[in-house]
Amino acid sequence: MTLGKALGAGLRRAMQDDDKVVLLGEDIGRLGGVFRITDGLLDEFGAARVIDTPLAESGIVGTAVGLAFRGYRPVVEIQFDGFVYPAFDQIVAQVAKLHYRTQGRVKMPLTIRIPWAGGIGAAEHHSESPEAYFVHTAGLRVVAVSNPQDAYRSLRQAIASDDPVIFFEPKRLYHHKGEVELDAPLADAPPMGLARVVRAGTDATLITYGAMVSTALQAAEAAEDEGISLEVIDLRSLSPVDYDSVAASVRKTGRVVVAHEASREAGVAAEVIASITERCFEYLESAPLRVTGHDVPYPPAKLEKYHLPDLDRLLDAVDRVLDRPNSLTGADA
Amino acid sequence: MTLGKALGAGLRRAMQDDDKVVLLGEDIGRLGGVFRITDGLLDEFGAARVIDTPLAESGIVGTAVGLAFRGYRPVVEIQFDGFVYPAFDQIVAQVAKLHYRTQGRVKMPLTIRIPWAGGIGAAEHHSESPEAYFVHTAGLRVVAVSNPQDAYRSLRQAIASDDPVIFFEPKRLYHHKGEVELDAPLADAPPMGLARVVRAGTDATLITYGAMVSTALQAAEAAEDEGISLEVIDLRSLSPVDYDSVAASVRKTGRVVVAHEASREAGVAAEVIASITERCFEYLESAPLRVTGHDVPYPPAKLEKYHLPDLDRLLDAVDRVLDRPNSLTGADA
Amino acid sequence: MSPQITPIADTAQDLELSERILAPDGSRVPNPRLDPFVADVDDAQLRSLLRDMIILRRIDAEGVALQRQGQLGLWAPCQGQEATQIGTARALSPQDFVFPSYRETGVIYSRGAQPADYVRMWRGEEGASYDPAVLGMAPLQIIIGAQTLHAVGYALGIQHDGTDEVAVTYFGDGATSQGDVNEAMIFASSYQAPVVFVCQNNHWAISEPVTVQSQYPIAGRAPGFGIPSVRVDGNDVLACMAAMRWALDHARSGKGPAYIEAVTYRMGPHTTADDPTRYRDEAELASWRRRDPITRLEAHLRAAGELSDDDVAETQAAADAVAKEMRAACLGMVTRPALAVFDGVYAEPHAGLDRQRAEYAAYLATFESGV
Amino acid sequence: MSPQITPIADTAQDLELSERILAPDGSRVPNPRLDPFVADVDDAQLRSLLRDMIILRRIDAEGVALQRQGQLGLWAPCQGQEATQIGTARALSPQDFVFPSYRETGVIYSRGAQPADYVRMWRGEEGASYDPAVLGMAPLQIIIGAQTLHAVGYALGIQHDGTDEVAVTYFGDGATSQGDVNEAMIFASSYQAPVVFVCQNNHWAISEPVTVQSQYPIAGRAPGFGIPSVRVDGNDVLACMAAMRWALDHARSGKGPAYIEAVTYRMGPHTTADDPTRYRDEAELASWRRRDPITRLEAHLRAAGELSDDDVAETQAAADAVAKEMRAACLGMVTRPALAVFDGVYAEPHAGLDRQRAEYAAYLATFESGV
Ligand SMILES: Cc1ncc(C[n+]2csc(CCOP(=O)(O)OP(=O)(O)O)c2C)c(N)n1
Ligand SMILES: Cc1ncc(C[n+]2csc(CCOP(=O)(O)OP(=O)(O)O)c2C)c(N)n1
Ligand SMILES: [Mg+2]
Ligand SMILES: [Mg+2]
Repeated sequence: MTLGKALGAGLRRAMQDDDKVVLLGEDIGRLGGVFRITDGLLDEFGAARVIDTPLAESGIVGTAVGLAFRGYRPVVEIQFDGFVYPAFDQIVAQVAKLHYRTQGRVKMPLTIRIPWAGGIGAAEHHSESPEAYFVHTAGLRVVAVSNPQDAYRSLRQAIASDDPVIFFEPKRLYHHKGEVELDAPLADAPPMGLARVVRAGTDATLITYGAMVSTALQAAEAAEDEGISLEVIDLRSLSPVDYDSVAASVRKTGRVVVAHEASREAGVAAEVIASITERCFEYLESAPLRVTGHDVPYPPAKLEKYHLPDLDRLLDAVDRVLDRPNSLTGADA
Repeated sequence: MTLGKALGAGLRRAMQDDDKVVLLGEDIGRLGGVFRITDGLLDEFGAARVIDTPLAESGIVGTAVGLAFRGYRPVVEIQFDGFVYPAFDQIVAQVAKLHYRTQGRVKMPLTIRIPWAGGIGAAEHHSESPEAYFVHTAGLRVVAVSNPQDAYRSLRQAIASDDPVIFFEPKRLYHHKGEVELDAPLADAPPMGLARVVRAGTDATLITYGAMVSTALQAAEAAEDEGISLEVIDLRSLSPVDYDSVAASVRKTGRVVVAHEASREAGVAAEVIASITERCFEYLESAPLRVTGHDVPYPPAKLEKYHLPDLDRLLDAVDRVLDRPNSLTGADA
Repeated sequence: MSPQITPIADTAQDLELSERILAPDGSRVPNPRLDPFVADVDDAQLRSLLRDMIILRRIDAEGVALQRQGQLGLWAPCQGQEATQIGTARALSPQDFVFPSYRETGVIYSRGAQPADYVRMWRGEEGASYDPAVLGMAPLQIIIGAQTLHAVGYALGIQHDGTDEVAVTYFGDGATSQGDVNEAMIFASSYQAPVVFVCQNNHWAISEPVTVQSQYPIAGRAPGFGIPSVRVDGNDVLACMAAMRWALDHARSGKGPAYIEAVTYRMGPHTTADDPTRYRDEAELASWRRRDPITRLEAHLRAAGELSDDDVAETQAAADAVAKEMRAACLGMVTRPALAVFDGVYAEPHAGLDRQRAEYAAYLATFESGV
Repeated sequence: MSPQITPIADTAQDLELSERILAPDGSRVPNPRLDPFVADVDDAQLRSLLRDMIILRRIDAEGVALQRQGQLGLWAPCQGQEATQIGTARALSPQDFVFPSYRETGVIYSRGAQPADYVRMWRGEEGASYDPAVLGMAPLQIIIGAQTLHAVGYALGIQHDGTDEVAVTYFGDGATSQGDVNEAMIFASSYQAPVVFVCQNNHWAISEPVTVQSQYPIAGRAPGFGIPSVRVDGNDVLACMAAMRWALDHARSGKGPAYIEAVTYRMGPHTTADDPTRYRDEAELASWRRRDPITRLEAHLRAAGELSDDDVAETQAAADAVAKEMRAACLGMVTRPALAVFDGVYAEPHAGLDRQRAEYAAYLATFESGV
């Protein structure tokens, strides 16, 4: 099943399980969303639960907040990552704060789904990685998925959570396939906040999330050919970060690379490295490194390959963190 | 001269120097702004240059963008930190990106002034520290001032800059006084991006900005009484951060505490620590530490003292970074 | 090429453009549109409306006094807006749900507030002054206009549930400039949601006169979005009540949203932190004092022989008693302990925050003697 | 209690509500309001308008073809909207400044574009397709509605400079739901800024029919903000030109903003990434084909004996030539080198980015042979 279909299945299942779950977004009805994630849901659940909205993101999220006041569990689709900013005030000042403001008297079980990140040759504003904004915002939970199984499971968990969840879906993986256990009870699933060691290793830890998890795995394979053993961690939850898992790995390897597509300054990698340094300083054998998008606005499509971290940039960082410049990339050879 | 008056003087001077400088904001005209920063400017420059706007922050910033297209240098006042979010889309998707989008054919010499941060017992949304959002946004420059002299000088530099600048004014210092050289030529001033070593020291480096610079200085004094020599750095520019100055200090002291009011996850301190670790790993004698607001929405006024880093929390961190628990706070004694 | 709209830069003319039932001197003027909605309102009800307005003014004065005495961080007075707030709120049913801004002390009162409910937020003890479920009212909203969208979403939920409740949102003249308020009208219209918009045009948004936001009657905007509207004299409690009953009937009966602009005046400062003498004329204030909503209803009842000095004295005494309770509740508040700063951020455990809390607890413990 | 507004769920009725000069069959209908604004338009001018529309359609088809062939990442066709774009843009003066959305290929054309100006952005080479200063036109805007505020700000600048230029902004029916577009009307009205709003109501916002955004004529919103408006048949190039001349005159002469809703139809997909068969009826499209703006003007000119088959053939040839140049310009583009990703972020040096650039340059250098 593709990641896109897994998300659709997760939505369907959540709507079947709880009739308070309603979907809101632009083009999610008849069209099934520009990525077809909600395909078929209008027919199955009707226009009262699959709501095509006017073209206004603040309006969508603000309306969802009102539905939550009324006891609903709204799931919002933001059409593309770059269109979440008009809703920023409602997310940061309302969604994130209402539970605290009312000391839990008002719950905000919203899920805000965001097709996310780059690498698809898109026009401006269609390849943004805004996750750090939400990680920095207390009161939100932030999830980023990397495979169909997680997508299906953690979307259901996000919807079931009484907290607001910003849910990032790497759009360049929508068509990627993987096994999905559709009927495994949610209660048996690992909790939403846990990271996953995707590949065990001993020489260095590669930490990432979203579509870059597969790049990291490629890096680990390439490194293995050179006799280097990389541990790859998929964070899955960006707020909170599962620092127990992260620290366990770092204590083992002593060397860390953190990678993401988002730009570097005050990004998620900075947070992860600062926290690792706080927790594992005495275990670190070299400076943790970041491999990220540059601190530039997302560039035009023809230049994006120079912006996005790729296998070579990951390997270059692994080389550096292992103090063996250019051994893996072999570039200098 | 108070910091508030210094800002007013800086605005006046910038308006005298360049008649393309126009001010926009809520209540900045007759009232002179809720903090009286623009007091007297309406009378001096008229309603065409000191523009009271309708109550809509996206409208204000979007209008300022249009003025910049026309060759103006707009200076926007956001009434309080917590009211910048409705303008987030215009700031992140337009102000930050238009120069890149047009490869410099369209310049965005906007200055967005934000009365900023907590400690004044205010109602919700009046004590926010949103600087990390802007630091994470490529295309913006971010400045935070801590004293009247810097306020006067860097506000003028921000307005003169051809780049957009998010300009943070610690509102709890508006009434603090300091010397201001009103007539020193701007060309002689240190460039806007430079940090300042506020106090030299050798045992550890305390890095902060805004109103917490004075708390850091108090900490340095308290530490001196115990024979500990702290270096205090006022970052002044949060994007870019002057890592040359920061790294020079860290290479000397080997120990670092970074402090700010904003919450911790993916905040500016994370960025500073990750960058320090990258650049000065081999000089670090202990894990750099963060002293920040908690990862909670800004709390009600009666609880803010438990949220904001204070002298004791700074000293506690200094103790820890120096591996001498509770020596400075003396709490355990 | 478009309908002519008369600019309303002048407040006297302004008021004439609105619907009323009671003239400023208290005499009753026939209003064929509004009269049917208050046909049942007898003198006893009018006296009770007056009573509420007088008590509200007293509560408001107590709020100002408590702030001046350092017991509250801030207070946003509603003096002058009593008719708008009491008149509209009286028309609500308990099941309706209100999304206010920060100045709706009169609505809080009408929803059956306990004494502490007026002040918890302003004192800085809590984020919300009262329990939303108990009052049927969302917490006070400080972000201008944000609550209007919440009301629309809540109304969608009502629609979905198939009940006849109505969501109501209050906001100021300044708020009408915010994108959110316009989006709220659009969403409400598209879905024909049962929501009532109440714009309290009190002529000022802090120092900005309403003409900065609109040089035309604000109520004129709603029809363009397909929402019927009425512009009502906000200092006429009967007209406010009638307009609100019309709007609620409209929404409750499945006809979609309705919009009220109540033209009133903020007689006090924007908040206790504001100094209105910097930006507005004493003469303007004086002219509005002559249109005081309380004086107006009082004049009406006295002229009808339906109000005695004793009645007024009794009401004042009752108002003083409410104020006293409010003061006592305020002064009796106990600030939560330090660790409460972490309470209620999330509904479910959050590893990062739980650790921070534990660290902070350990830090605080180092200050405890003997530890 | 409010003016009645007729819902417009049905497109046939819809079109009747708008002003026109040319009926769908090409016959001229008297229009006392609009006629005076195009009294000078003779047959030669009409032929030239037709020519522009035909060339535009060809450019648009070339854009689609280039995308299908993998030469462009995306293209947003404007087929069906030629009369709206050519009619309104023809009325502009070179000094006026346009703030478009992403579908205004016809406006780019009218502003004197060079062949490459149509495609730089869509090909993914540059952020902006053309030089704003040269065309008097801001870069294409993808964030729905954001440009409308820029137009208002620019108009404020014009006002301040005391010139008689006008700022013009184009946006879609879907865009009218965005807060920004409403705020733009409010700011424009408050300052009486010389700005013209042109809403191209092409009946669809991707898969959402205009009734999701508004069940009432969109032009009806502007008057509520104090902005005069006209609703015009957007497939009638003369009516569009007349309306735009009215609006520009209005703004240019210091009377403040004006608003046009041009009722038209997007005959193609939303973009080349879209599949409209998923959400709209073939019958609807067919009915709009019968109202094709090009056919209409052609019928008018032919009936008047002012257009020959040769004329049309010559125009088609000219159009093909433009398309050929556009294709050549597109295929001839050279992507900037890797380090260009860092170019133009800031106007002034930025220590952080400069260092990143240097690091990346060093990294790239490791791949160069012999280094
Ligand atoms: C988004 C936002 N911007 C600015 C403010 C600051 N502010 C608080 S009240 C106010 C004026 C509101 O005026 P109006 O809507 O007329 O309501 P009133 O205060 O008159 O009741 C302003 C600008 C805010 N609270 N929220
Ligand atoms: C803020 C924002 N939200 C969503 C989108 C995605 N989007 C692109 S075009 C479009 C529909 C626009 O419809 P309309 O305004 O009618 O213009 P049209 O495409 O019909 O010309 C949408 C939803 C966007 N570009 N920006
Ligand atoms: Mg007001
Ligand atoms: Mg459209």
